Amino acid sequence: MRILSTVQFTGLRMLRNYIVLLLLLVVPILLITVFSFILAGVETETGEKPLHGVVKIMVVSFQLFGGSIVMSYIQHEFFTAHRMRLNMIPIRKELYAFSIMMCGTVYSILLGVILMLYSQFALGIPWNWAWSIYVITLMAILSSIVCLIFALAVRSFKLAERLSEVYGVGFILLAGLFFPMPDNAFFDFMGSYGNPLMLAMLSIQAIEQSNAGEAWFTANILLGAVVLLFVLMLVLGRRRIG
Amino acid sequence: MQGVVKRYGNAVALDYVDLAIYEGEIVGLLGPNGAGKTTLIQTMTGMVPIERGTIKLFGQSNNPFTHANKEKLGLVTQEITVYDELTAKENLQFFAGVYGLKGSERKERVQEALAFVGLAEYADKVPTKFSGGMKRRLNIACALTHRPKLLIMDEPTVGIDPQSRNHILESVKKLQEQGTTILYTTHYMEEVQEIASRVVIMDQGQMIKGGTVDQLIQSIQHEERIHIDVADTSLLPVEQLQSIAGVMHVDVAGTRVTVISTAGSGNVDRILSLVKEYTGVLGIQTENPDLEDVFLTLTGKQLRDGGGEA
Amino acid sequence: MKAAMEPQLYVHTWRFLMVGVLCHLWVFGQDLTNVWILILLLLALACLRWRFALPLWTVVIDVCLCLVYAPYTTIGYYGLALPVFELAVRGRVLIAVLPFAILFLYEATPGLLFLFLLQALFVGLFAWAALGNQHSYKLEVDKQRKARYELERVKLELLEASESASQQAELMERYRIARQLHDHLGHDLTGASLALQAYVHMQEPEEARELLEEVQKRLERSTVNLRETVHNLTPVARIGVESLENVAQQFQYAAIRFHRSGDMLLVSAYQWTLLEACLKEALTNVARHSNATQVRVELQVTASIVRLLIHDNGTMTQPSLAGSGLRSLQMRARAMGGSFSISRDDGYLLVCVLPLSKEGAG
Amino acid sequence: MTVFRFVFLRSFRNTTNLIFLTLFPLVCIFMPQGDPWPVLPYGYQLFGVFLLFVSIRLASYIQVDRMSGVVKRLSIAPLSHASYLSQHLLAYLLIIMLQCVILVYGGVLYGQPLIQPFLLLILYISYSLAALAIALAWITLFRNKELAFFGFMSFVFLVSVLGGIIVPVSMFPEWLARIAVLFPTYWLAEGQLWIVYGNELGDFLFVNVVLWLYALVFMIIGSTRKLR
Repeated sequence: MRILSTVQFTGLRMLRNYIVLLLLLVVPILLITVFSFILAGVETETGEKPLHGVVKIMVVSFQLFGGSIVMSYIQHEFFTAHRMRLNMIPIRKELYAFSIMMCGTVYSILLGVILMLYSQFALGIPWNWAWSIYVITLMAILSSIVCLIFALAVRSFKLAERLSEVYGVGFILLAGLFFPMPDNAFFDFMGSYGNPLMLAMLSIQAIEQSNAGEAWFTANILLGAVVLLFVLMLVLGRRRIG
Repeated sequence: MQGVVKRYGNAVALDYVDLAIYEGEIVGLLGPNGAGKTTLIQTMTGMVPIERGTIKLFGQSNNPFTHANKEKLGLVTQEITVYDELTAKENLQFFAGVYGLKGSERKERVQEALAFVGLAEYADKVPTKFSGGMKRRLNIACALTHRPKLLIMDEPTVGIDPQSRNHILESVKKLQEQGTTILYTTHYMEEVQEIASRVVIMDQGQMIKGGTVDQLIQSIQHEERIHIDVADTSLLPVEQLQSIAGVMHVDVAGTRVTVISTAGSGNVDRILSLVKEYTGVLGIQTENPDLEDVFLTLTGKQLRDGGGEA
Repeated sequence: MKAAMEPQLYVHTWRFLMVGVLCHLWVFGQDLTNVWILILLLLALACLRWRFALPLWTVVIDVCLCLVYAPYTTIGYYGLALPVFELAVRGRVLIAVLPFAILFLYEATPGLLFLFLLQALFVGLFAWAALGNQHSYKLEVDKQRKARYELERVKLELLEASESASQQAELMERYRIARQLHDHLGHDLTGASLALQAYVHMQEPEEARELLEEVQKRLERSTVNLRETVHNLTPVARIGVESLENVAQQFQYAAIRFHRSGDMLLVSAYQWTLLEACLKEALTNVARHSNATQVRVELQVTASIVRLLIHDNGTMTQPSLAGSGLRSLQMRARAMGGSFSISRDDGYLLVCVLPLSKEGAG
Repeated sequence: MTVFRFVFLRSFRNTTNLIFLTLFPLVCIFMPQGDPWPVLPYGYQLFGVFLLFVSIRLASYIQVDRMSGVVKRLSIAPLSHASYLSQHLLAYLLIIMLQCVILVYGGVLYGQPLIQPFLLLILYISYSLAALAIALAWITLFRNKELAFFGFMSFVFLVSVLGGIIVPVSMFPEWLARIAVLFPTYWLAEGQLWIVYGNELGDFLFVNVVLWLYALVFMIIGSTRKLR
């Protein structure tokens, strides 16, 4: 149970990492506040408020970057600064890596929940709590796994960092949030079922329209991706760490 | 410089400081952290303005920091101030270029400086691949390409291996032989003792004492250090040791006890027999005083305790 | 923080604050986008004043800018607060009042504008006074310190003089003792010695007995004389290490341990005075300011130096630098070629080292 | 001009930097046209955000100089601080200008509807001057390179949203639209509007002058010589 005693300190380190707090908590709060000002009075013909969708997609999309916390901690502990020391410590390294991953994921989910709380109570955006948290959890785990795969597969930390940014920004772009994507089969797919961000959004929207079947379907695709990539991560991790 | 006063906020960092450096000297500047050494260097190179007093540089007292005068100044910074992206040679070329050297002259000087610090083989490597000592040497070389008349070295040997340090000290001596005047600040007394022709001790923004190393040691001459290696320090009668007549200071570090005592008092014998009563003695060694002791005797505090920032 | 008390900081902050107010006026006013240029220009000037000490005439630029825009926007009027402030900060009150004339041109309720310009004037004047105060304070402090250092130099010379005087006195005293011994004892002892020599060769028992009596009388007189001379020469006051010990013993505020080593007779009288003063000063400080319970006093005399160390276990550290008493001790120690240092890192630690010299002053 | 030459040497030594500097304008060229907003293709809109990032990357070299103490060393060399700064900024400006040229003339060759490419180039150059100055002022506020960079990132997000690069200002409520004017990014969007719809050259000049003023203000703030 030596691993458990490290969890507390991993958590503390994460809480005191102000850059992460700034980027993943303060910035989104400011951004959704600004958007709520901009889109305050806007309504579509059907009476829907586009603001709700925008805020939700922003909260979910920041989960794409949550994995970079895990990645930087794993890098620090296993490949760069603490590498030698860690080799000397009598703990099971794969368990330690796993605990770091869990911490990072939980932290990322926590930040997401804070954003949800803020948007619900300060801006009045209704959430379906249970389902949204489930989807956000899936997103956070997926993002952690993807970033870990980058960290394990690529030798240079800088490159892994860039790749994780590409993962985040890329899927936001593919979702067509900045500008519409070209209209062909590939981009259509990447703008819907091929894009974790869109899957999450579809799932949340489906549950709000009481379409449980669609909601489960999209969420299960995410879950499938998580399981698949987790296996891949284990294989890679065995090579680099174990 | 004369009667120089410098404040940071309301704190007086330099308090009517007088200091003269003559051509061809190596002046060692000593002082505990926060004594004003760095401020002194900053004022005498014109980095920060002074509030009162005059600074005379190469015989020029009003507006001494002209470009012509700056060309004769060199500074070896405490931090390693080289570009990581550039190779050793390019770094030198850059700093040589800043001092207005061009063409074949610059080429020669760069080669000369590289050879001088013993980095000629590594000319085309980037400093990120260097060891600590090599970085330090490159750092020094960067201040040499323009052949300064007055070279200011701000702790040039922090955190490096003994070999590199010896190399650096040798170079400093060589520079002096070539006619460079050097102001050298450091925490390491033995360095100053080895190379400085004159030592100045600063504290609380004031000059306390100056003179040659020998003069300073003379002033407390009759003291010696006795190092005793013992089997078990926990049994030591430190109180009793301190109460022996002539013992001034007892220090226990690891298995080694260091006693500073009056010389010629026959204390070695007394201390030894006292220690023997309590624990086994593994080795003994006596030492004559050095600058470290001068400082300890004068102020009762260790010069190096903080280390790091000056 | 000390920096928070710098008046210059407030001056800079106020400038940027005023630009902020102008921005606010712009955002909530109805002005055109063009007016934004005026604010940017004023901001640029404020930045320049922050970085460099611009000459005073540059306020003309501010005024011109404001006046050019004044017909189109009220911000032009409000912007005048900046030049008013700059003038007031430099103490040009009369010129600073001039922009108030613009109030007559202003159609809307001038009350608010008037108040705005007025606060600029007052803040400026206040800053002017504060800056002036600070400047003269610094000047005064430097002057006083310099005077003190001069005084100390003079004192140093005086001390050196008194040191040599005391040595002179010592020589004189020796001479006096020598003469007294010579006058009072020499005569009788020589006589006794001569008489004893004569006694050896004496034949007549009667004469010999008389001579012996004579010798006895002379020796008795010498003994009395010697006793008297010594009595007359012995000082009544405690001197040297005794007086130090005495001081230590009479100290009641904390447990004191006095520990000495070496040959105390090597230390000259004038050095004892200083050491005693040091001890007294240190103990007074302990009694007055410290919460120490134990004081350790060490006095070591070696062949070449005497070292006095006073160390207590107090935890109250006072940030104040050497007070006048300590400073004068420091000067006196230096005058004798010694050193004097204090540290408060771990309790209160005072170390005074004086060189001993057999011949002449050190 | 030693400083000037070595700035180039330093910036191009770093390969990721080089890729970052050339690839993005190329990508921007091929981004589609929006309807009805923005008035120019998306790439030309996002390039404004991108320029801010480039600026902070370049300016961070100056920050490294300040933190490592190179500035200290140079301050006792016969080289004034003004010339140190101006040579740096000039070199950076040249690098950025090169990107602008690639973007604008690449777009012309590709056939993007840029209306007045030359004036667009001038607008970009004015804007990049302001962006560089902002980055310079920004790094003077921070001691840590990482913190400065990530802080700037957040700043850029906000400024580009509020300045009307990501969302059109016309959608803003009245009071927010007025606040938007305070941000330099607004003037880039404004200038692009002029490129498409404007006809009076004076208005275009006005936009540029405002950008230059921003550059001036922030450059003054950023020009402090920090010696730790």
